[in-house]
Amino acid sequence: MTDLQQKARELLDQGEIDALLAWKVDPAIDDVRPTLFKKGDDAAEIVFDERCVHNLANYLPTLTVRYNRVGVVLKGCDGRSLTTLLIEHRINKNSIVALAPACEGVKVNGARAQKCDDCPTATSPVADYEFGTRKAKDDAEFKQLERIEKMSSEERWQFFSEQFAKCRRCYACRQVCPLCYCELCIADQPEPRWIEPSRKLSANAMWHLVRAYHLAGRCSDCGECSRACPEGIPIRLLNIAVEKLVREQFGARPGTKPDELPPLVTLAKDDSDEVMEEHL
Amino acid sequence: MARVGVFICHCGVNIAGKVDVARVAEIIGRMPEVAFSTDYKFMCSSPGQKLVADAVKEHGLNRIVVAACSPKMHLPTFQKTIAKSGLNQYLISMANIREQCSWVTLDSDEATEKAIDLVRRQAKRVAHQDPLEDVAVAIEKTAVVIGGGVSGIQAALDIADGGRKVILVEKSPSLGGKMAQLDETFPTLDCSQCILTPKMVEAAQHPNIEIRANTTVKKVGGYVGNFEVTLERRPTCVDATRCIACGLCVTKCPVRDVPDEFNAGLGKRRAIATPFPQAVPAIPVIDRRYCLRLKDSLGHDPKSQEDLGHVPRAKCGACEKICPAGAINYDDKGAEETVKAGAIVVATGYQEMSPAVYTEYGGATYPDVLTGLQFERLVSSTGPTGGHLVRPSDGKEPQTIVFVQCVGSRDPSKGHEYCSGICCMYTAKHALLYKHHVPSGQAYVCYIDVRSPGKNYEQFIRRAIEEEDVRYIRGRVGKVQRRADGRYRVFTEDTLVGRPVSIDADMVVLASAVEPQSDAASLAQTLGISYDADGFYTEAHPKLKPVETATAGVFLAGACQGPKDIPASVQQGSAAAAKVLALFANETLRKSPQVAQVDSSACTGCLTCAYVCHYSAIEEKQVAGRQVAFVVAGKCQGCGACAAACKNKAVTLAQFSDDEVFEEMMR
Amino acid sequence: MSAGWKLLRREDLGAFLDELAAGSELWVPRRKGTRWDFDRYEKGTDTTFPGSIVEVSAKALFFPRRRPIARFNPKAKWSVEPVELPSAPRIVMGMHPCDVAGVRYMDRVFLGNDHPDRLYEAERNRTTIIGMRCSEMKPTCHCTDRNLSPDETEGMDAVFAEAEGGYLFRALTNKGEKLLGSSLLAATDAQPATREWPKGRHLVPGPDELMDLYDDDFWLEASDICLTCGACTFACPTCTCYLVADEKFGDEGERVTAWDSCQFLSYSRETSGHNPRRTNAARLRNRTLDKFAYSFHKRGMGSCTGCGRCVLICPIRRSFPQLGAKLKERAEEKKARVS
Amino acid sequence: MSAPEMAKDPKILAFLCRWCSYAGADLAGTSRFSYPSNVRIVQVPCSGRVDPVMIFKAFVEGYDGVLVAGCHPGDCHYGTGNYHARRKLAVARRLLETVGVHPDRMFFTWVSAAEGRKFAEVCTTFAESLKKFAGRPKTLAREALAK
Repeated sequence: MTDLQQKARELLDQGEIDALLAWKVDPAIDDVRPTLFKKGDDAAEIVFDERCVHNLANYLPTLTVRYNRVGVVLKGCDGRSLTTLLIEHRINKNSIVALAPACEGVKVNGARAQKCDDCPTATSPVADYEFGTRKAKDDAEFKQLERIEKMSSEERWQFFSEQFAKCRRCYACRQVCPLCYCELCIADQPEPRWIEPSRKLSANAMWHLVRAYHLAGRCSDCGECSRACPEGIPIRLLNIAVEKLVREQFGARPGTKPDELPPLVTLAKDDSDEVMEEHL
Repeated sequence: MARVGVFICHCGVNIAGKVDVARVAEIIGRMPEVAFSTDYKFMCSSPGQKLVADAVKEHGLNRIVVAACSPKMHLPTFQKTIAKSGLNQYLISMANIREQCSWVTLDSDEATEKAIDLVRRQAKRVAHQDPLEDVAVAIEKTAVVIGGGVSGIQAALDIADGGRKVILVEKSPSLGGKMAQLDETFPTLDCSQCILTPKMVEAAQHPNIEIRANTTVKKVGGYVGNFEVTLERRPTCVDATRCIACGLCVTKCPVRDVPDEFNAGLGKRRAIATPFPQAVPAIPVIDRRYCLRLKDSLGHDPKSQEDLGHVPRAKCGACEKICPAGAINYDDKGAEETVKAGAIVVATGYQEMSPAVYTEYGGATYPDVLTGLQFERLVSSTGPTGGHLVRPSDGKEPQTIVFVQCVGSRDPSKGHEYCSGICCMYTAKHALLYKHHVPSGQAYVCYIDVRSPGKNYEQFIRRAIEEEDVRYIRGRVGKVQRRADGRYRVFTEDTLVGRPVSIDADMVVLASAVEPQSDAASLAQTLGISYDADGFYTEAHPKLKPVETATAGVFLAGACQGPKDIPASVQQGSAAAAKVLALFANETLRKSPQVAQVDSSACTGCLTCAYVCHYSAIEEKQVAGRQVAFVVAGKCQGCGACAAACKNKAVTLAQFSDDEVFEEMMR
Repeated sequence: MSAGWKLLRREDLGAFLDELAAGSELWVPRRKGTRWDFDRYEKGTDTTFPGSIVEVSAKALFFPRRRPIARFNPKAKWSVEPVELPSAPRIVMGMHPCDVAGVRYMDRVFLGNDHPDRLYEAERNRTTIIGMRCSEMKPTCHCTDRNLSPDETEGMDAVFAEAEGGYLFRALTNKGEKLLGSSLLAATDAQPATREWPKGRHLVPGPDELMDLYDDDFWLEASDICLTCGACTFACPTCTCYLVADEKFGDEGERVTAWDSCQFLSYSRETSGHNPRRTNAARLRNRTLDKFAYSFHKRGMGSCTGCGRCVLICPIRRSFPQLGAKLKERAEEKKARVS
Repeated sequence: MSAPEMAKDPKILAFLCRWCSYAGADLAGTSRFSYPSNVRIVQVPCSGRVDPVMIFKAFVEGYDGVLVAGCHPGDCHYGTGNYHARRKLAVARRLLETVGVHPDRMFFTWVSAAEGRKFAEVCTTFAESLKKFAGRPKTLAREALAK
């Protein structure tokens, strides 16, 4: 039994938690699936490996309503989402117990996920119990951005319009995102119609811009949006484009500091004034 | 269904000269929302307004668009108009087709097309406007006046006489401010303290005035009508409630050589002292930096340690022993209190610029080169020399004296760009005072220009020149050189005859500039008011709102707003008081309905809106078992930061809702 | 109408498709990235047909994601005109039985009442479906548990199947008959291979049994890990929910329908702000019951065709068939308890 | 009724804060500083009220360029609104650039109530710089109505 499984069992047996959210293999699909463990005896079935790609923080707001105390296994990126969820009052810290194994990176469609190269904290910043050694990591390089940055405006639009055109507006990207939790998403609001609901390029582009903007300075780069997209749109590109800016200009690394407000709700009088003056 | 009435103003030829107003009215008239559309020569004239009022009734209009000048100009006018005709005054919108169309567009066809589009947008917008009611806020009818100088005293007295409570906050131990340090005042030469002290006493005895000496403003919360001002009294170690102001403690204090601030550093005082004999309140204060009993217990910075260098370190306690009232309390930690106030008057005055940067004048280094304020103390009967005008260096009467003007004023390179305004007059006064003390002596004034606006000011200057033979030399002084014989050679130029001049003088007086208090900026931030490049507080409008600030309920008086002489400071004190009394004359305060509101059914309770609110106007609230945001209408100033920050648009800013902006921006 | 099979030699497929395309729009499966989708056939492009489901259902061909239904224009007088109905003949070739079953269900939704959906009707009328028998069942396929089979032909105008040396075609309706007149098709006695397909892997309780489980806490538990992302509803060949919106250009504009999903929080949100399906559980239950119970009650036909697209698309690989099976267990338990 | 088409000048949507920039635009008027006629001004109480969603939508609406102006740093009537605005605008610009909206289609700046000339100049310069896009397809712009 791994330390993780051991601790999970302990917490469940001692009634420290009412349920534990982790991963379990389903032979039927020969893959792991997020699973809610209720009995300590099942703890042995918990897996934590490169297949555990899902961001479990997404489930906590609902689960913490159903259960008094929920245990959850978090990767670094999931933990960063959790930080922001705590700051934004989605969850009460007392109602969760965070088990934070050191993440070695995950695989999507058999290949190492791009987000893992850019991951600033392999171990969750919110951690009641840590497993493995917390690795100090360099800042994200956002390699995937480079090819976009090389493009001219025309080429960029060429690229993104093709991507956006595919969008069926199923909003899977919204639903898998722990930080997209609005009561009434702006995309669903009839008056005024900031985002037209039907599937056409301009409306799709509008949706993806607004979505990315609303995650600015909050996105933990868990990459779920890209993974969940049925059309394979590289949605994450927009998020990291913003995160790069947020990091460079506001010195913020969303979710890494549990006591730090997101950069777009704070301000600094000495921010660069370039964005306002560069045309003059 | 909106029935919009559109009224296109010609503004004489200002609009009609460029825009085909008839065409605008005609095309706009075809819009589905528009029930009536017309044009008229002057909409703001009474027939013009009648036209609007009548049309509302005749055509059953429920929304109005007036296409004319900038809303900043006439929106209130038309709001009143439609209110009279029974419409909610906020169901109107103005299309700015003068400032932002006819006046800035060369081609008249383009101007017409633009006007059509501008009006169209407002017609669309207004259809989405909702009737609104002003927000009523209760008023706490107490005023906090910050600063106990003549301006603050005047404001406090006027407000108090108006029957309202005043809390008068003074940083130093006594009221009086700069005026208390002055000897005589121009242009009448009446004794400064003789006219000030009665006012100080009146303030102290006034039933509606509470004085808080040794006190500063630490924090200001709330909003007009309902400020919460946190006051911080520094530790004085003398219990004001017990002290009988007998002054025995002062006589017994062994520390005798503390530089005397009141005498501008010229004289010395004790470690426990009242700043000056007529101080109000007359309660002495222990200076913790110098008191033998306390200095050790304090973490001193090396500098003040040096000051104490030669003082015998002993456990003193002399004042405590002698005090018949047992008022001495070495353990005084100061005190903090929070008072509620409906209005705040800022009267923090100015400080005299240190001439230290003017090394060429020997400012702050040569013993007999004094600042204006030091000279005042030197000739004052309550001053360090008991009113005998002698040189600090050797106690001799100065036979020749040179007054140097504009030291730090009108000098962007070393001092300030602005003119300090009062120096010309007080220098003339100094020259006269000098002649009264030393009739045989000779006074020179080196000036750039003599500025003497104001009643009897110019006559006063003439009197100095003609009756007292004060020599006015036009030119900026280049250098003051200390000679071996202890005299001072002043090098300047007479620009009127265009030759260099040098004067050997026994004393030189520098007319140092008036500048904002060193803590002016931090106080401004505490109060949420703005200040200009020079650091003086900014009035809401330079001409029409001279004592208001951009922050409702905060008013300005005296030199904190800019250099002023006594009459001007007193005027502003009274003006600010009038504003406060006008405000307090209302039972409740009518505030613009432009406030944010939260739709709790859509609110997720993330409180992002609260994080971005500059006024802490957003609080948490439980609605149907969910934590949601809630806007305190009274506190909300309507900036809309919250509305922009709310991702699912649960926050709406009245008058600038997403709906309204959306309709206006759509093509 | 001849009941016999006709053989198309593999090398003639291109020519045959060109013939079909000459007369009308021809839509065939095409591999896009990792999955199959339907695409307009361009003359001369070589084409293959997947032996099992085309991952992206042909639903959108009959019920597009965005459908303008009317145009309005306030200039002068308000005018509202319905859009022109599509009429160009069209062939959709290579739809598998589960996808065709989806169309059959949509027929009931859009046409099975007094006020049929004219746009859908037009799409149907102009379309001839040449269905394809499956040659395999994917792990996610479970049509055999849904009274369907990889050999099912109902709803097709013609059917074809992989065969020795080419494809076997067979007309099922007159519409289909017309398309199989080509000289490239030769009459043959050959029959498509028949196979015994696996059954009973994911049986679901009957509608009434299911309704008995309406208040069961099963839904709560099952929804624990559901993201209610709605990807399944967009992939499902029988999910037909849509919203109506006016898209304005100034005051001009068009009224459109756009796909919606019962999995969205906003779907059931009322103007008052009240939302009868606030919880994931309520939404998951709604979708499941709609597939296996409501559909029977409202349309006399289950609306899960067993295609397994929901499983393929689900970000957490949640398996609806498995869910159904679990429900079965739960129903049995309940029965046991009652008796 | 949709806006009258004017091929001559690029269409600019300007969000101006009420206290500084809108007053600045008024001053441009009273001082008779002319600028291209296709500028459409939307008054907002504070630059901090501008939600990037509005900027995105403006491009979808087919405006050639979007102008946002507020009080200079330190002068915000509401204390800090313009600092919030600056951060939001930086993000908005980065996003739009990333998807291919040319940076020259956005013009964000500070205009005080005293800067009537600056406002007119800003409009003119901006309109000029937008002319180079004439004839090129507008990124993001909404599909035309199928007739």
